[in-house]
Amino acid sequence: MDIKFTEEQQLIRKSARQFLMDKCPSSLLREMVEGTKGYSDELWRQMAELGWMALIFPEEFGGTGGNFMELILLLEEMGRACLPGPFFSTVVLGGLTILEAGTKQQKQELLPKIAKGELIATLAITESESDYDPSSITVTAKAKGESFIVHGTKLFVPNAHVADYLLCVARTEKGKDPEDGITLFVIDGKAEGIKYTLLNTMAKDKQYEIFFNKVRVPKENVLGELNKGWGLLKKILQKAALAKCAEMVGGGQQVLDMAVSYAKKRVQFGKPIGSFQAIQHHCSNMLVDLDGCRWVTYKGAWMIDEDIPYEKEVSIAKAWCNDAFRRIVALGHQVIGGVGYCEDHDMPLYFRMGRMAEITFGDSDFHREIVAKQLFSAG
Amino acid sequence: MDIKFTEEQQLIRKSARQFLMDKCPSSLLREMVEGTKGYSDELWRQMAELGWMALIFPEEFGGTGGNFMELILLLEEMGRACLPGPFFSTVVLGGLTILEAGTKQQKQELLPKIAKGELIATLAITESESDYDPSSITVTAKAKGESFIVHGTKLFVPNAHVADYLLCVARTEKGKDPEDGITLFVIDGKAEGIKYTLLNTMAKDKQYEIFFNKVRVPKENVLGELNKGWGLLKKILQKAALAKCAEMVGGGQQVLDMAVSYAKKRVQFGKPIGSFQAIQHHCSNMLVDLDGCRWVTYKGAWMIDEDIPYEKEVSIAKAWCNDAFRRIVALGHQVIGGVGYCEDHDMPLYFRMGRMAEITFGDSDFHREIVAKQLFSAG
Amino acid sequence: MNFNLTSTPEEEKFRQEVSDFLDKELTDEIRRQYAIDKGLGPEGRAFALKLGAKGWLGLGWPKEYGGSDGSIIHDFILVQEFARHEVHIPNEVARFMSGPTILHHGSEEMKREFLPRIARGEIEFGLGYTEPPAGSDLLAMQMVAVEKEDCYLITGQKTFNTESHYADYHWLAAKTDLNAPKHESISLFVVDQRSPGITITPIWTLGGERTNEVFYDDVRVPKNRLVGEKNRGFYYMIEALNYERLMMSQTERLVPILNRIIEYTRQTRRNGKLMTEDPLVRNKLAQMAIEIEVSKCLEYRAFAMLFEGRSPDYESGISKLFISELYQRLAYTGMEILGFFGRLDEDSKWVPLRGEISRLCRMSVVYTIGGGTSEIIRNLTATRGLGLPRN
Amino acid sequence: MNFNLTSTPEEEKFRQEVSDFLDKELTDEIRRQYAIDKGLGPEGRAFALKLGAKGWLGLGWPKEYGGSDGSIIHDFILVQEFARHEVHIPNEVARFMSGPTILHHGSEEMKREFLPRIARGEIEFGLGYTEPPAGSDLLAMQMVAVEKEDCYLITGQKTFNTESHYADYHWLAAKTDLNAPKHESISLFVVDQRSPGITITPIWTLGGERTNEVFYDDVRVPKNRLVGEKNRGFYYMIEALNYERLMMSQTERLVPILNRIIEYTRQTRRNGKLMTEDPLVRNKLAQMAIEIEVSKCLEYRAFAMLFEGRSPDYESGISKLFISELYQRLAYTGMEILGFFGRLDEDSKWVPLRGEISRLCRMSVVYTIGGGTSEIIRNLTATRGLGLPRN
Repeated sequence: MDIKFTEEQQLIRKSARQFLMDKCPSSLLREMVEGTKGYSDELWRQMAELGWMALIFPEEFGGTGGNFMELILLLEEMGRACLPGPFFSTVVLGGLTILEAGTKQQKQELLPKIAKGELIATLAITESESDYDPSSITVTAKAKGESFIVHGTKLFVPNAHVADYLLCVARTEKGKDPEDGITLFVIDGKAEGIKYTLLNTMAKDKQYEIFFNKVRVPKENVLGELNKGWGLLKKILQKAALAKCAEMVGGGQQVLDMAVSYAKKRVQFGKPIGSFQAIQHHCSNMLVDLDGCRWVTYKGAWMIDEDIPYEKEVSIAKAWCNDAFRRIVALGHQVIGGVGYCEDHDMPLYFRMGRMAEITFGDSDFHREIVAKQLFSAG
Repeated sequence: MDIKFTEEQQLIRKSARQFLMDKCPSSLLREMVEGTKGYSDELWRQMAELGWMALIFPEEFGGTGGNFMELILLLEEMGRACLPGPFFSTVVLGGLTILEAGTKQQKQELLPKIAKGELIATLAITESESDYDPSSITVTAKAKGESFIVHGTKLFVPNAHVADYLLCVARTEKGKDPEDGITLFVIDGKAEGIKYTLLNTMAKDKQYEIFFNKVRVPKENVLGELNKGWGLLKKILQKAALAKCAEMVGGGQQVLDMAVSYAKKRVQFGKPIGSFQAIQHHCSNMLVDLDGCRWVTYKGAWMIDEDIPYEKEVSIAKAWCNDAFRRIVALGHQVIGGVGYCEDHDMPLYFRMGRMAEITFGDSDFHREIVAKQLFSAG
Repeated sequence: MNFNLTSTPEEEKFRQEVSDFLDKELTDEIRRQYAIDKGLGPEGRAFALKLGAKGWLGLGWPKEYGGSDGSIIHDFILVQEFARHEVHIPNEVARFMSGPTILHHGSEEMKREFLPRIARGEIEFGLGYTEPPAGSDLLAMQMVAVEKEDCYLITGQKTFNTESHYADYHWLAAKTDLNAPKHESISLFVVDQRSPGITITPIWTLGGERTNEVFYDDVRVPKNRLVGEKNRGFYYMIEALNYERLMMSQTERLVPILNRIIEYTRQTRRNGKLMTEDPLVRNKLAQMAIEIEVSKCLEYRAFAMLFEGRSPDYESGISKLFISELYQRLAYTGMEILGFFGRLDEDSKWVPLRGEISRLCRMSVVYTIGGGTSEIIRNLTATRGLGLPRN
Repeated sequence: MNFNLTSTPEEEKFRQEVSDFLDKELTDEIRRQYAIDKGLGPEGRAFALKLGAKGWLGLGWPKEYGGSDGSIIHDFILVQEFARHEVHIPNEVARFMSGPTILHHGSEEMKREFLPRIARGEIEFGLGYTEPPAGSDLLAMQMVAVEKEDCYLITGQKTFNTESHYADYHWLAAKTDLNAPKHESISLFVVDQRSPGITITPIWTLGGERTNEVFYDDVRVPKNRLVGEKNRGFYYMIEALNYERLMMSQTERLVPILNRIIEYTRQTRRNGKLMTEDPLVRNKLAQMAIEIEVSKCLEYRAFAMLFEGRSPDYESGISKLFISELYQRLAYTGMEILGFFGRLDEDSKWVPLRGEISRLCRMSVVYTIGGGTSEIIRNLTATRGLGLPRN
């Protein structure tokens, strides 16, 4: 057993933290959140220069061959900074899916661009009965000549408005098992017949409704195996869930830091409130929750890198992080009091981020059921 | 709105508290719990003299015509004293059921004896798949001439070993709806073919397995309507559940009192531990939980007395008291520390009582489902 | 014992009258204004005047000050009916905090000047207690009122003064003695918010409501605007705060929210089946119904003590404590059930229940902070309710 | 990073060896003796000697004191394998608290006298810290050891000395200076439990285990039985306590318990259907699996720090905090699932899982109290882990 990070990993974390502290102050953050684009071109360019978008991809596709743990550490720092923008949707949802299932040609065409920060991608899964359940996939893709005709409505697609490519989960066949007959497509974001409507979420995180109105997609844009897309998607969803955990770890650390530093400075009844046992125990409970989040997330990343079956552990991480991050933010608010309820404080940013993170890629009950399936199938 | 008790009610509570403080010290309590009989004849006689067994029955059946609230207050004091013995099974499970459904003759024969403390009764419901679900009733009663032949095994029947009469829930018919075909019987505790086996529960509260080996029961011993017993039983179970809440209210009050008094006296780090915020907040949380228990229980009793439909509110009370009493005892242990973990302290008595109370007449999930049925059927 | 809202035919008649009035007069626009703009719009103001005309804003006050027949029970019934109709009583601070304090402690002149206008629904007060250094520790306030000839000159800063951007008067606490023990150094003032030297700047909150910072720069306040006795202000504040906590406990408001969530599950399929059939959903919503019932019992208990002429102490504290935490649990339960859609704002496509669950989730964050944090209430419960020693 | 129990082939070989040994040697009788009688019976004692013969009770100690090759990692592997096999390491206090303290601070004579016997599995120590007035506040202890010629004369009372009725020696803390600051007034002693003047009386607990009160009446303890330096005892205690907390964190022990509950749901019908099909049951058991995994991560993290040569501080505290509370949650979850049957004692008809859930439910009550209450650990976490000011 060994919980040390490599020097490489420590460097990634340290430089990411420094970069975001320097280049992404609270003012820029708010500008990005309030803006329609949702991110800053300049910041995006600098992130690309630092190699962030290239990190996880093999060298043959323009990447630097980092492992999943390194991506997790980077995402942790982004979560800590509450950084908005299309990094997650491009690299995790787009890039990793293409890397996992793309043809050599698809990879060679798309991944180097992603790695250079020149291509923005996203993944369209959920629909109106959305719970990451295969039976809820009703957007259809019907073969017609050399193309598929994609039709239907997707919801909660992050950063769709700026995406060069949309990865879309569609039903190509209706089988007895709802998992069968699902296929992923790479669709040009500017293709004819696509309509984007912004959904105003609590976190203003640029989620979109996409209406595909009989959109023609060439057959070579099928990603992975025809009709066998659900297996691929499950794998991607698990990795994405763990990546989301990393953001919560970072966010939780920042909330705890804010609470502790406030508790040290804030004086009431003649003492720093951090000397009151009630506040001390709130902070301790936050730390216990956070440490739990941190190490289950790292363990999940280690399993992914080691290629140990990770489905149960990743679901454990996501269920725990969802619940723990909620408690951390709630206690943070309780420690910081009225000041943290004001929009000019950073607490609301993390509160809003938490509400989205805890539902994205599966809420706690969803992941507990995955864990239950594993428990009851084993032995 | 008005939360005052009548003078009568205040008197019952006060005199019961005084009596139990005087006559039921911890030493006698332990003697009763450890003994095979489970109670003291002398104490039982005195309780009868005070009119406790007569309280809830109408005057025509030898009672004093008290209302349900008065019974609740009495049970609260018994819970506070952690009093063992067959009062609950005789008066609540036996007496109230007979009062509810008995023929005039049954009432005249049995209730005056109960009221005088001369008859001990109990109710046999649960079986091996026990969850107060009609489908779990498999003990059969088959008509044969002027009798029924009762056969099968009942579990967790309190005080069966000393019961003059067992009320037994048996299946007289197998219908499509499991609620149909259930009948209650009054069975002589000494009838031929009955075998009692003590079940050693955590609380040593004299629960028995009863094996009815083709026990012959005269037809006139049917209690209530043939085949329609489940409706009656549901009503009895709800009242019994609320009566169990009253015991938990009393027990919770005693646990809180013990914790608070310990916290005032116990000095650590040069101060009474009750001056530490962590202990203060534990005690406050106990009080909030307890006050909740208290008032939902009283409200349920008021509804029963006013004949307002009370199914939902009683299930609310039982679910809340189950969970809250568990928390109260756990916090009590945390406040009192190692001393309360020793068997010579009274805390273990309340811990053990709580484990039985929270499951008897329905655990929290059972009652939440009743509440849910009401919520989803209304509107 | 009687857990009914009303106990006598007269009370029931009053309740029915209030209910009918609200059914008739209450529009979505008024509800919206009270929820978001605190009655700032013309419809909200007109509604307040109608209530005043009914005599419902001066229930139990002496006739000579514009009051009308009634008692604390009628106030309670009024508040409960408003809660059931999901709207706040307008001018709450004036009606339930400043008004009673003026009635009990104010000069005759002050009573004649303000009480009739409060009773008519014409004016609202803004609560001016909290300062940046004085949150839970109210006594740490630093705003100073210096006596000078016929007036006090007041300088300093208040914060989280929620009503100040629409209130007519500031219900201000300031230090009038820098040498006395803290709890005998504070006085209350009625300050015209248009007084020169007052600056009000907005603070926007996570819940979407506006609150304010209020700056005083040598503001002249006439001496006759001192409430009651000088340096007794802290006692008046405590007296009114207890009442405030009770009035904040309106469990009735939670009932329609839960009902709408239930209605949502009746109409929504998830994973191929109706949500009402999901045992986890059933269990969670039942738990909410249970906690709402407990909250109602705690609230009724505290009110019933008032009706008996006993003064609830920790009892009103834990009623507020319980309901404020329950609001948060209900909001989260709602969020769990609404899933992604629960994260949408009111103005979004696909938003269910007009975004109320998301709004409640954000707004309820402050419920366990304002009006006495949960921690402070737990302290008071331990020391005053259980007699544990003060730290 | 590596979350495997073993990292090298050598470690894995050792683990396998321990596992094989336990598979072969561990009988239900030995397990029972360790769970209930703490290894008091002949089988338990013989088992300890076998372990000693294996060299596993002196891993990493110098050969001259009876030690054998190994490191903290091997200790950890040993503990984990024992936990997986659901048995405690015998003579735990001797092995993990007294032994290391003697090794680091004891005199040469003391090392030679005790360490080989500990390593051979021959002797156990009883922890003698707590007194009626000194629970969480260890420094409030009052037992006094008065220096007199060649010995200390000790008088006073200890309580909750769990091992004393079967231990050979008492690992005793007593005051040796009544004037010094409290943390520099305590010394540790090794006291032969057969010394005249010692009376041991049982205390029976909710969990069914025996613990003891130990009375000292002018007990003579030779001077050479003072551990290390006089008046440094408190520092030695703290040093060992941290280690104790870590050794109490054996999440692996929870896994087979959860598995048996799961197995029970596979074989049990409730309300006409198999319990495995009940979504509430599935949700609860999944949550337990989640918390067990979190507990394991917190535990591994603290151990891994040790392996790196860093000294875990709050990290071992929260590992103990988390697992102690988790034990209680797991026990309650088990009770919920076993229903009425979960309330039966081991010797009852109809009892499932040999009554272990009921026993765990009772025993775990003390887990959040002994070895540092949850409240004390939260204090330490706040001040030492987060740097918040001491009260």
